[in-house]
Amino acid sequence: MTGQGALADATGVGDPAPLTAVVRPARLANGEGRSISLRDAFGEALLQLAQADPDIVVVDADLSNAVGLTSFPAALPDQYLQVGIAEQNAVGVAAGLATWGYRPVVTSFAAFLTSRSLDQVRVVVAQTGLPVVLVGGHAGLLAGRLGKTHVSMEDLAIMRALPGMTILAPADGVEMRGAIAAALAANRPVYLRSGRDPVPAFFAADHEVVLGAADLLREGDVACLLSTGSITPLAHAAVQLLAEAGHEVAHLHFGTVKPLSGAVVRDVARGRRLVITCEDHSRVGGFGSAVAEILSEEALVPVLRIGTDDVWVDSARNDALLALHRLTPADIAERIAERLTR
Amino acid sequence: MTGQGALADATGVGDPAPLTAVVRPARLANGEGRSISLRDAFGEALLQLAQADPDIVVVDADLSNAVGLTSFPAALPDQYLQVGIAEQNAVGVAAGLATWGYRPVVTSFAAFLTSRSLDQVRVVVAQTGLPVVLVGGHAGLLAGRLGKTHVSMEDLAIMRALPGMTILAPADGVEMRGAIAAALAANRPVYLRSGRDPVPAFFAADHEVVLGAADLLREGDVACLLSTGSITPLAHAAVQLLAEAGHEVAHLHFGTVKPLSGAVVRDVARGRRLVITCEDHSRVGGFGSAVAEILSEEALVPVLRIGTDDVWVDSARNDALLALHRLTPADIAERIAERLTR
Amino acid sequence: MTTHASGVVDAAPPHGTEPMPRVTVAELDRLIATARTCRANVIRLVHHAGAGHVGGPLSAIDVLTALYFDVMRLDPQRPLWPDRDRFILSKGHSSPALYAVLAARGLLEDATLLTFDELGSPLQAHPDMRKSPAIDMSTGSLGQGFSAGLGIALGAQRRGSPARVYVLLGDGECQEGQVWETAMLAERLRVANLTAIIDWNGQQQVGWDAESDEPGRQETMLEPVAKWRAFGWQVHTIDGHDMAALVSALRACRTATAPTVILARTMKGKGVSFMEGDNAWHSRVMSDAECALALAELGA
Amino acid sequence: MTTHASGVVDAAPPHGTEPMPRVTVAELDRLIATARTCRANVIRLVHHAGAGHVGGPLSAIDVLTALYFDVMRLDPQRPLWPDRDRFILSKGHSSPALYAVLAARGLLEDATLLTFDELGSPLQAHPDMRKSPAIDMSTGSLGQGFSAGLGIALGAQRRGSPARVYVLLGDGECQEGQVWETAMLAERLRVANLTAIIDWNGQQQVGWDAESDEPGRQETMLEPVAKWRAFGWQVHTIDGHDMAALVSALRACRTATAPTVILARTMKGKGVSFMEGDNAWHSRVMSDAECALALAELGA
Ligand SMILES: Cc1ncc(C[n+]2csc(CCOP(=O)(O)OP(=O)(O)O)c2C)c(N)n1
Ligand SMILES: Cc1ncc(C[n+]2csc(CCOP(=O)(O)OP(=O)(O)O)c2C)c(N)n1
Ligand SMILES: [Mg+2]
Ligand SMILES: [Mg+2]
Repeated sequence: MTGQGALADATGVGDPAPLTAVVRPARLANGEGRSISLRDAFGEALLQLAQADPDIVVVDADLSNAVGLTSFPAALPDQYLQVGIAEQNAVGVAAGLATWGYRPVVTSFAAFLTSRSLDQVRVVVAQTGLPVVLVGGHAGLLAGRLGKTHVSMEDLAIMRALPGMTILAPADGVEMRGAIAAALAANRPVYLRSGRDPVPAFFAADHEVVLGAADLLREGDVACLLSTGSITPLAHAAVQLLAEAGHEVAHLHFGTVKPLSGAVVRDVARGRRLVITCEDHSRVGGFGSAVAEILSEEALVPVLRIGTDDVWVDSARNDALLALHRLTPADIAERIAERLTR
Repeated sequence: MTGQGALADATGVGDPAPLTAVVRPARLANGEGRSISLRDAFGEALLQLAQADPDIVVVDADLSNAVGLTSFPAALPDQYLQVGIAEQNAVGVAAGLATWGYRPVVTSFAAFLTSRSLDQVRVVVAQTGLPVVLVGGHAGLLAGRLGKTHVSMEDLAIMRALPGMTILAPADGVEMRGAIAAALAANRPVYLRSGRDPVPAFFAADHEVVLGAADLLREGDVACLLSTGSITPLAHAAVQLLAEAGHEVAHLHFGTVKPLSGAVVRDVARGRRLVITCEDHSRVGGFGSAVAEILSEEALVPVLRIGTDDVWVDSARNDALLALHRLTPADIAERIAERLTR
Repeated sequence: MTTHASGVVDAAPPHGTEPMPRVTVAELDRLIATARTCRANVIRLVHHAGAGHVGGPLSAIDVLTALYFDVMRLDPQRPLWPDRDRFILSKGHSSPALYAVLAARGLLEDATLLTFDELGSPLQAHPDMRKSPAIDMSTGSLGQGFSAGLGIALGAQRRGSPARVYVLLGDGECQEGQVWETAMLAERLRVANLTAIIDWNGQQQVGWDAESDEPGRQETMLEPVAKWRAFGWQVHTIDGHDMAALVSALRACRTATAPTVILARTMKGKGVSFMEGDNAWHSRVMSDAECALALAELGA
Repeated sequence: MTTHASGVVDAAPPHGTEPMPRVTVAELDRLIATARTCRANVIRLVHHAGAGHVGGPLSAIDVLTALYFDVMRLDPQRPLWPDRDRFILSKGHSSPALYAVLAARGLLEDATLLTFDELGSPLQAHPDMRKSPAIDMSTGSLGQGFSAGLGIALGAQRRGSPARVYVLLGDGECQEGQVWETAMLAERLRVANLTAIIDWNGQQQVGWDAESDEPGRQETMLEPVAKWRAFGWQVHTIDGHDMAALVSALRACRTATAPTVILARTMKGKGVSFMEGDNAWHSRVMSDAECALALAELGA
């Protein structure tokens, strides 16, 4: 009667299977495919998934339209629960629904989901293991016109601190489609990082999302750049600039921030002069720190963590913010070149 | 009329002075001094400080007695504000009081302060810079008999993610006395980590708390152990065991977790075979990660991060928990020796 | 009859929603005796562990007994029966009371009681649903169990299950804003299969006792009846140690057409004279002598 | 006369707590004209930025005008005068309204208006107290400004200052539990120098409009009068676009003996015909033509 085995029942509190840790050669869009925002890709994909699976229920804290679910409420009113501007209750209600085998998807902004309702995510989601998918919209600098209360540069660091959370940060609309499907299939607590503005398709339409897998975007001997989330296309452009300047830098994209395979990270680091991490997130505690934690264990290779400095981000246009925080492709390339030629 | 200069007024929203980054030889208690819990030391010290400074106001979310303020409400009723079991409002009210030059001290458990009220800490404290001191009780394993909802192994990771937070984690009662005084004098947002159970005096009575300073507890050529918080005495015992086994490991205590001086950390690492970090906190995102972030930049020296694994902590007796998570002095010594003799 | 996600059709008889008959004197006597046994077990397990809360569990025992031994539909042989009624101890620090009652009801093995709060025990300091199928929701951080309970009640409705959800909250706990977020949503959705019970013992951890002499201002809750009514809830105020009152109020909830809250007037430490109303016993560790005295008073 | 922490004694005349005289027609006309100018500036700055909220700012302009031009004690020459009344825009996304009114009142330079939401501007998307002394509290995360306002009101009392605190909340914002934590503590402490105003425009970001046809169930707030009364607040319901009503209700707060809430019935997008009541304008970007049309309607 004790132990977790007894709970691997309809309540869905079973122990999740371990994630796959693989590196796959990526197929890129190369100019094909649609330009779409992460949020709109999320909205389209979730609507389709929910049409096929009546157990998918959106629990919305009054931001569904802002995170891409514009037509969802009218299209599937029975699978949409508006709880009002009450993020704490949203997460608790979602946990309760999950005990019945429903697959709740909680929608709000990253900044609020990972702070206003952090205690609820901690206790009734991460600690229970209930399969609630938390979708945090407007994460990162590229929602900059809302300013520091709304722009979350800390969400990855905060979610990473919770045992049992799976964290996904897709690069583009193609990957977002796969990520929400994978998140719902994973039967565990997932935090899915979403964004606001349209981005050109980066991955080819048949890009497959496998939790825990990394995508090899480019080979290169000198160094290896590891990126996550929607900065991956910018980082990819940076790597191309570096190649033009004679620096052959390999590039991997990690759509899964947690769990992160130490074996994979060590593997790509070994034999190279530098590992660079790149994320649309603070340099403190996020993806770069996860990589630094792993690589510092053997002091294998130096790690250059690219992200925003440890400051609050003011409101401004995306391009102004990217320039200010030195996250344009040219800036990223320059920071890496500086370090390589030091 | 713009800019922050205009605000360096009675509202106390000025920019704080940078912290001192120094390493000082520590003076230890060596069996002298009282055994006292961090919470009781906090309670005694705060009462004295508040008697001398009527602007110090406790804002309590119904846990004052549990965090050491047993006699405070009756002794200084005018400087004690009970807000009830409402952590969010507690932090907001404290921020409001701070605009008048009051020095609010918010009391709750670490687990709740850094999650239930995280959005409030983020927006009206860290983002405003208002000098609110947040005292998180029952942090770490040694409050283990309350279980995973109450035992915060994530507080340092979460607070570290917020720009502008100063984070203090004293080792013993002596240091706690200095830490609360320093926190109140610092005129900035401070998170002060506190604990429940009595610990023998570690530092000599004249130990001085200087924000940002590290305390050299022992010299040693082979490796260097950096610890924070109330595990420092256990780490110190471990280092002695290691010396007996022929491993000369230097030991520094960091009563300030953030900001952490890169220069100091690099300095103590250089020329040694290994840096070990030790904390009563998860290995993810906390003090060890801060050190790993710094040292991975140049891959200077390997870093062994000792803390709890990335799992939720069940309720049990302190000794059982320390053994389970391999955090007794013998365990710590063994983990280090294993690594050194590999 | 309920069809579940799995496609399994539940053969168990559906819960009646017709009013239940009046409770008999014999039934009441049995419930009162059970509550007394459970009180003794609370004392035993907390004393054995040398940790845990006491006052709050004792004030909650009668409510729990009425729920688990009279009102709730459940089957100890099938703790995860989908149509079972759910109970959530939102005031999770009263876990010793929950454990004592679950054991008495056959949902936990008696032997586990004395493992409370020890390494490896399913009986965590605060209830943990991953440790035992008898626990419907993990709690301990105040205010959260109520939200989860609302979610479970909504889930039951969506699944077409007659399961009802009972949530026990502390009076101090009602200071948490999350409680009112939950109350508001339940009001809006008229979630009638959700019953909240407030363990109105008039005390919390610290409170305002020391701070205010003004009558009424030390209360844990100000005007709770008006507040819950304004939030669209049906409100019953009863003596939370009067088993007959408890049983009839809780039975009546089964036919409610709106979310219902029962304000159960209780006393912290109820049943042990030297603990009654003395908030020092919120979570104090007992001496052996105090334990013996308490057990003697409880006739155990 | 107030003695401050710094020991400085404030020479400015204390605020009167005697009731203020009835507002004159001429005064009203001036306030109405000011509100209209401010509406035009909201349109201008949001259009210029190509970002920001519109509907909520327009519904809040009249309240803000009444406060800053009639009710609040302040001195544009000394924005940090300790005894000034404080205003907190808890619904921080209506920052364009605040900026327009602060500029009109001489607390911000007009030139800064068109820097709204641009790099380096003091006019952040959401109000930031670190960017301008005219902003009394940073907001943007709903529900928080009210708590801070309560803290400021308590601080005023402790310092012996006659400063009053006015907090503007959204009706949707009142779904946040933190709002009720604040309301509860203000009730308990009877914080009479705190006034909450609810911008009751009946809409939020998404809400229940699409979900429920049942009358009343799409409302942002259910039974707000009963709720606030039950929480011990004095409640006034007024037309939030009727300047005379606003001024007299707000003036009356100065002699309140309990915390007071003004439920100000408003309309999102008020003043621009094609925006009125159309929640698509919550935060939509205007075309040049729409901007011109709006400005024309506002006679600007
Ligand atoms: C969110 C949160 N804050 C604080 C606590 C600490 N705490 C445990 S019990 C308690 C008092 C609870 O009072 P009440 O709800 O009246 O329960 P009682 O003990 O009187 O039954 C507090 C503050 C907690 N468990 N959760
Ligand atoms: C804590 C939090 N959750 C969500 C949001 C996003 N948000 C901004 S405006 C808004 C709707 C607010 O409605 P209301 O308070 O009625 O203001 P109105 O726009 O109608 O004036 C929401 C949900 C926020 N700013 N803060
Ligand atoms: Mg109580
Ligand atoms: Mg509104």
